[in-house]
Amino acid sequence: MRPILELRNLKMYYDTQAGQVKAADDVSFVLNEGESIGLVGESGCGKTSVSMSIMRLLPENARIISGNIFFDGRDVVKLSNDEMNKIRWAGIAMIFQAAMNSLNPVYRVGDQIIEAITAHEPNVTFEEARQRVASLYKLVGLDPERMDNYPHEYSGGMKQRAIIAMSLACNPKLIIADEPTTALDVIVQDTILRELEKIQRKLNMSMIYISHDIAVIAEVASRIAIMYAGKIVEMSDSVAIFKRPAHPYTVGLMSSFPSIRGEKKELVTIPGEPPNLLNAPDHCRFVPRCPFATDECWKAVPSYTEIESNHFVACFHPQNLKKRVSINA
Amino acid sequence: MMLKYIGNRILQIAILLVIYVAIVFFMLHAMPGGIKTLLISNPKLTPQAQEAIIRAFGLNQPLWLQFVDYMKNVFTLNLGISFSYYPTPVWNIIAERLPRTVLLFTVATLIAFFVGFASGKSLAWNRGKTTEYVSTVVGIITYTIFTPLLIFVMIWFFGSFLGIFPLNQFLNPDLWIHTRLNAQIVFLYILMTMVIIGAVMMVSYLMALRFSHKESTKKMIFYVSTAISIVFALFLWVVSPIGIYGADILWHMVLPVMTVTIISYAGNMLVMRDSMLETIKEDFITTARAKGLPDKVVRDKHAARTAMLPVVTNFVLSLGFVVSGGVITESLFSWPGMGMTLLDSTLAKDYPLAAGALIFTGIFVLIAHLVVDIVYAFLDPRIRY
Amino acid sequence: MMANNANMTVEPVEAKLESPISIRMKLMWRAFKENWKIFSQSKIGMIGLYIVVIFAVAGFIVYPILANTVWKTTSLNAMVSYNPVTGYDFLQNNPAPPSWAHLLGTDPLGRDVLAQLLYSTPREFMLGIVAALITVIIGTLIGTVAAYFGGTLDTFFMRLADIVLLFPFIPFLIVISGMMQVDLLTLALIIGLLSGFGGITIVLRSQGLIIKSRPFIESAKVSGASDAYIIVNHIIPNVMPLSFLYMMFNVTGAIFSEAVLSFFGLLNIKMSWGLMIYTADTAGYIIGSNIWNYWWLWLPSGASITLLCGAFYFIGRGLDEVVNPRLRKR
Amino acid sequence: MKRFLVLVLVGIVVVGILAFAGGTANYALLSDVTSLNIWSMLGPNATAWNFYPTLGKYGTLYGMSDLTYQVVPSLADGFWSPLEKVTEGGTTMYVTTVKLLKGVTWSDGTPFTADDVVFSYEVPFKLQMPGNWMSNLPPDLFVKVVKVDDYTVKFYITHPSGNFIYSVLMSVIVQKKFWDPVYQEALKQKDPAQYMMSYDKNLLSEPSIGAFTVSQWQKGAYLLDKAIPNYTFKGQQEIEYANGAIQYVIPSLNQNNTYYGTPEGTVNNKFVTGPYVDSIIYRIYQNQTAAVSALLKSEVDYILNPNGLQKGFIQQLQTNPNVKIVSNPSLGFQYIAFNMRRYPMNNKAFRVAIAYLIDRDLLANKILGGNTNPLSSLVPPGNKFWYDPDLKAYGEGMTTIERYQVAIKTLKDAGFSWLIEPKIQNGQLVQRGQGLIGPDGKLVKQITMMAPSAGYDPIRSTTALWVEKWANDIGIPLYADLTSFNNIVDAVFNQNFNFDMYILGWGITIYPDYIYEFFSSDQNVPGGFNAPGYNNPDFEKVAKAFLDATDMNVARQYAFKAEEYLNADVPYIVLYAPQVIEGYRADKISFAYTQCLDGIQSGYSGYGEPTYVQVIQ
Repeated sequence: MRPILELRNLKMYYDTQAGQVKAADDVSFVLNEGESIGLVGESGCGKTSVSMSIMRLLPENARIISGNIFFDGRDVVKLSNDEMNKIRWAGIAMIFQAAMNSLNPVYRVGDQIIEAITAHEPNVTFEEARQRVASLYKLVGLDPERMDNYPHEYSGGMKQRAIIAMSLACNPKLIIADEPTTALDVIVQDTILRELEKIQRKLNMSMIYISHDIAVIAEVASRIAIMYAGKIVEMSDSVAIFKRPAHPYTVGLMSSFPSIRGEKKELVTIPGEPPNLLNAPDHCRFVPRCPFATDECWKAVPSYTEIESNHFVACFHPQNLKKRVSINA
Repeated sequence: MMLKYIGNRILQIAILLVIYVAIVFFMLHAMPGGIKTLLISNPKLTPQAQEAIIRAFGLNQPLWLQFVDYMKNVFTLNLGISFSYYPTPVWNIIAERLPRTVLLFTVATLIAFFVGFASGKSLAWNRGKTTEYVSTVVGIITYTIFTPLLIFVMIWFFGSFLGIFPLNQFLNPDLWIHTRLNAQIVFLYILMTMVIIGAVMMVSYLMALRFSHKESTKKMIFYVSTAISIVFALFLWVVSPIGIYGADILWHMVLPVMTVTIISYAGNMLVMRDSMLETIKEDFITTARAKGLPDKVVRDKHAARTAMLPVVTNFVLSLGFVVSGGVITESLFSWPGMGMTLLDSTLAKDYPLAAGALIFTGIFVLIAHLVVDIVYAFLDPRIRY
Repeated sequence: MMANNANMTVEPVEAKLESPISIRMKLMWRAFKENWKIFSQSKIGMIGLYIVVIFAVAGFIVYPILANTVWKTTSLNAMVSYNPVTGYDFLQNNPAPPSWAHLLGTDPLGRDVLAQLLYSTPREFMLGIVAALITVIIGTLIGTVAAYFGGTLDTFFMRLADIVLLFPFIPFLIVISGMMQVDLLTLALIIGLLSGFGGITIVLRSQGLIIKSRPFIESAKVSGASDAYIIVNHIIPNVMPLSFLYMMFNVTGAIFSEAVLSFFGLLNIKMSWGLMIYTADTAGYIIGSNIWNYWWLWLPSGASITLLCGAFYFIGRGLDEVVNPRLRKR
Repeated sequence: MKRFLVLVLVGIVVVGILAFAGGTANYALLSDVTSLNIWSMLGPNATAWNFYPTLGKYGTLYGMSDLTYQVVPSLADGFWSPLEKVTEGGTTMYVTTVKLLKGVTWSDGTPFTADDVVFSYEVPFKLQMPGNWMSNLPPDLFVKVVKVDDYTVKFYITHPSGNFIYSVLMSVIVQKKFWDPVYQEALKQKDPAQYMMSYDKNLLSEPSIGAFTVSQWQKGAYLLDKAIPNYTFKGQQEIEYANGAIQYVIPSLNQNNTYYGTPEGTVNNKFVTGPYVDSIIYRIYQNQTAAVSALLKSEVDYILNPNGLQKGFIQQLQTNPNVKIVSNPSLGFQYIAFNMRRYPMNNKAFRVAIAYLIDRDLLANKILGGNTNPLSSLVPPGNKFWYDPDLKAYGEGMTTIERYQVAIKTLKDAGFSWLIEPKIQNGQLVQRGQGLIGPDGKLVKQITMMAPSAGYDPIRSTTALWVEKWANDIGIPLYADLTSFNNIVDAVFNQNFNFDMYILGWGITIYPDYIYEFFSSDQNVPGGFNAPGYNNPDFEKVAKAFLDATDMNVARQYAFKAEEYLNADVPYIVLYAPQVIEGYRADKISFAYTQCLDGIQSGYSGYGEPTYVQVIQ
């Protein structure tokens, strides 16, 4: 197993008129070949910013302040846009949040996939590309004849599948799936995620899942990183996080979502408003909403502690939680 | 499906036209002071003479009867007889002036469209840069400047100060007195050349779409066939005896075209810029970038292609209004086209001619509306009829 | 960057509770403040606003003061009169270049150019604003009513708009003003009606349709509000910003149209910026070297038309960023 | 209309006398020609622009001399014989014989004969052609023309009238050979007149009897007039003596005639007919600015414009030393009319008071900056024969205050009074009058004076506002209503004289028959020309006598008398004769004369000047 992607202390800030927004603050993680990781957090916590940093698709006012993103051994941060274009899709593909609008309405869906193929493999003829798209369609469970339709002639689920097919078009080593199923109904969500997982296993790709739904992620990702206010607050393999959440925020997150499988639990909402990333304070960012906060928490930013093997958490009081959750459970 | 839709639209357009003609007709007849007023200001006319003219124009009939007659005639393009050019039919006058206006303003509108499209595109793409800011402000200024003001300065600068371009008229009499050629014919030939080149471009584009899937091959087919047709047309013009006369007309067109372009490119530019800014924020643009497509491809193929829809509407509709001509431009550049006709007929109280010019513009605008619908169906697959 | 359209939606449920007027006022004030904040960030919009304010001050305050003080004719037999229409200056050859007596010189008939310029300013404002108000009132009413009721009414007004859109605007105005007597108010009325039944209806109708499909309209209906109540209290306030935006563009259009018509001497008015240029042009001062030798005959008025038209257009563009968040920078 | 035909040529060619300069003259037209068809041109399409390049193709039997405007034979050989009374079929008529010049040819070589004359009178009269045809051949005057032999015709009219000379005998002659087939075809149509007027085939090949013919018409761009090589009158000498005699020498026809006296004493003018140029290009420009720029750039040599050039253009042209500016009074006048059907305009003293108030010189020279000529009579001084130098304007030479004083006195004497009387002290108006009370003891209500708005005519609108000020100063409640030209015409002529006062203008003719038409009782009907509603039997008697006189010296005395009545009764106040200021390239062309009534362009519409113009090599 060798690492395909490594983030080292990534800092990505937005410059706004109101001040600096720290969308990704000291984010680090390693992703190995064939492995999948889930980035979980509320909306606006910086997960999308991380994925956009990896793709280097940042808005004008966003800057990578420091840190490195190694993809396949090369630091993506230092690449020129042209070099980056070679990595995009061929190396890292992406499945977007809003599948509905991710396809250009004025071109045929098949052509949009072919466009990606020919952009990276100029030697592929049009017919070969079409055949590849056809097989991809079969792989994601679409009728290849629908290739020549326009996006508006697809249903939401079909569009999502088409996007998945598109992401696979250039055999990327890594796929970032940003909320791949949010817009779909629950049954379709499940099917698509399962298929995605299956394909990932089959093709031995690495995968980053991004979602606000920890339950969904836990089923498909082998590891999970919980993000809060631009920082990763807890990271471990899915089972560990799901069974033994250490960070108060993780606990809250899990209670926020009904689980399809697990026992019926009362839904607990996390009190307070999501944090404002503007002018981040010098202490634990979860403090205002944390029921377990002590004076200590208001004074410093907690560093990562490895509470069990490969289970990192940035909290001053992780132990207490574990007990409490287990009692409740 | 499409044909049925077009059929429906044409029917709708015919109804709209009837209403439009009715409005124009009754409005002009409701105005105080008509041909009678005109005649009476000539002290040498006897009452009998006035009577004779009124009879000749059918002004002694009841209004509704005049209207029914008029309506019948409009559909056969018989727009009545001009007062000031009596007894020339209005249609003849329009047919004489139309090619001048159509040529001048089609060329200017086309240039303005492409300049506006390209500059709007790059403005939106380079949002936030100083050049963007300056170009936008300059664009807004040329867009809102009082047209005569700009023309005065253009005439002064290019005509009087530099003395490069001819200022007045659409041809040079010193050249034309040696020929029996009618300028109208030359105008029609130039327009025909433009239409043929346009058709070649269209056909080659469709052929390119059909026969190739490679972007570069498509472009090649398109550009090569366009270039061949232009070179061929130029060759024909150069060897033909009327070539020099065509060139003379084009040379006289330079300054007015430049002016109209300056006035109207900004409208297209600003629409394109806004539309483009909205499009850039669409998710499919992010997708296109993520696919690793070169910047230029993302901008042109994805953003501009989708953003161009409102600009195309703008463009086609303004082509419809080409017929009415720029009254100001035509009058200040001595270009006797439809705009001048409208102004002169108004000042001369020539109702039939003014009404004819208005109605003709209406017909063109209606056709433009139809064209917009069809073009939209081509450009935007979401629209199906 | 995330606030989508929040400024446009006045929360209807709150408005329905007690003392609706004061709450409405408060909400409107709040919406205004928010919108102002966005607007004031638009450089172009603010430049436009400054220009408009300068013209307004010049026309509505400075002119009356000057006309009643330094420009007031004291004697019945004075040699100089600053009346913008019947003024004269017997002490010099006219047109005369700017001097202390005439800061912007005199026109070919000896009338003070600055007086003409200032005298015309409020009239241009009134013309633009009256025309735009008529347009916007008609457009908003018809647009919202057509959107709300749909059906035959909708079809009728949309077809009507189609017909009005057929009219080549300037040529049409030229024909009308050539054939009947058109003064400023009539012109404002004609422009207002023409543009009111035209394109703006279509735009406001589609905006109305969007708002009609919002849930609060349904809830208002369920709670038993009458159609008129819903249109007046829910739909119109929500299309208002867009109406206001179009109003600015219409002011530009009206002032420009007046200038063009006056430039051809087609209007029955005593003085206007367009007429000033017309006077200079027909008298032969806008040709060859005269253009710069007699710049004061056309430049102040021409620049004023351009500036005021541009200013309202600038404001419109600034407002566009308020109404259409996607145009904003971030 | 006739004024456009005034200066028609008479002459003989002395081949060899004239050294032909040749070359091409370039003129600017400010509007396109609307038709080349003479029937239409003298019918509904009577515009100055049409006449400039085309009228010279045609001839008339009689015309007027250059500069002196005396009636002289043109295609006729000597004057008409005295009118004789005849009775035919129970109707009494007057008949006269006119001899035609022998040896005159059309440009296609066809000789000019009595057939052409009969045809040219018969067709428009029988087909009732509108416009100038109708006014040249009025049905209540003209009866018929009969051919006696190839060079003699007889004219039949209903009664003696000056118009017989100025209208009938000056009607246009066309070639029968060219038009007869068209006429025969027209007679088969439902509306023959319309057929004739809309005929537009091979008009460029229609033969010319004049010095030029239109050889090319590029619509919207230019017309090309080519000189006729075999022009009969080439080399004709027109010699004007100080004693009033005019001598015509036509070498090609061996003619030498003198009219109005004996050819002796000082020679005032001598003109030798050309043409001196090969061709004239009439270039069409859509506005004055374009035409003036063309003149500055020497694209054209002269601008044809019936209204002349405005002040600014003159200033621009003066910057070019090669451009010569000439200024002439126009043939026309602008006036204030009173509605004498209404109170108080029906009060003579009231009208006189207003007349006293109006200081034309101040208006014209100081306020309007010399753009117009003060004029107080219906006939301008430039119309030398018909002008009455003894007629005096009200308040001539008075200052504004003196005018106030005499106007106030006039009103007081007639029984007017004021609520607040206007007061004048030390040559200053110290108290404006207010509340004018009529002789009947009632307050005079507001009087509206309509005038064209500033956009249409700044001169008249400015005048109206000044008249308003002056009237208001002495308490006359006059209100200047600046409105569109059409509205005034509509109110005055279409709505049964619905006005108090108005300002408009007339274009006039050399023969002042308008003196009768503007004020006669038979024009005092809705739509008639007598807008003031003037009704004075004494005036009518002399005016009628003036019209009927065929001896112009007699006619003149009656005309002077009629004008005196009008001057006393003030139905009109004549204000100005607009100035016609023109410019031409003195380095490129030269004219025979530049000082004449209505400017150089008047010679063009009458086709005098084109035969004299020379291109400087």
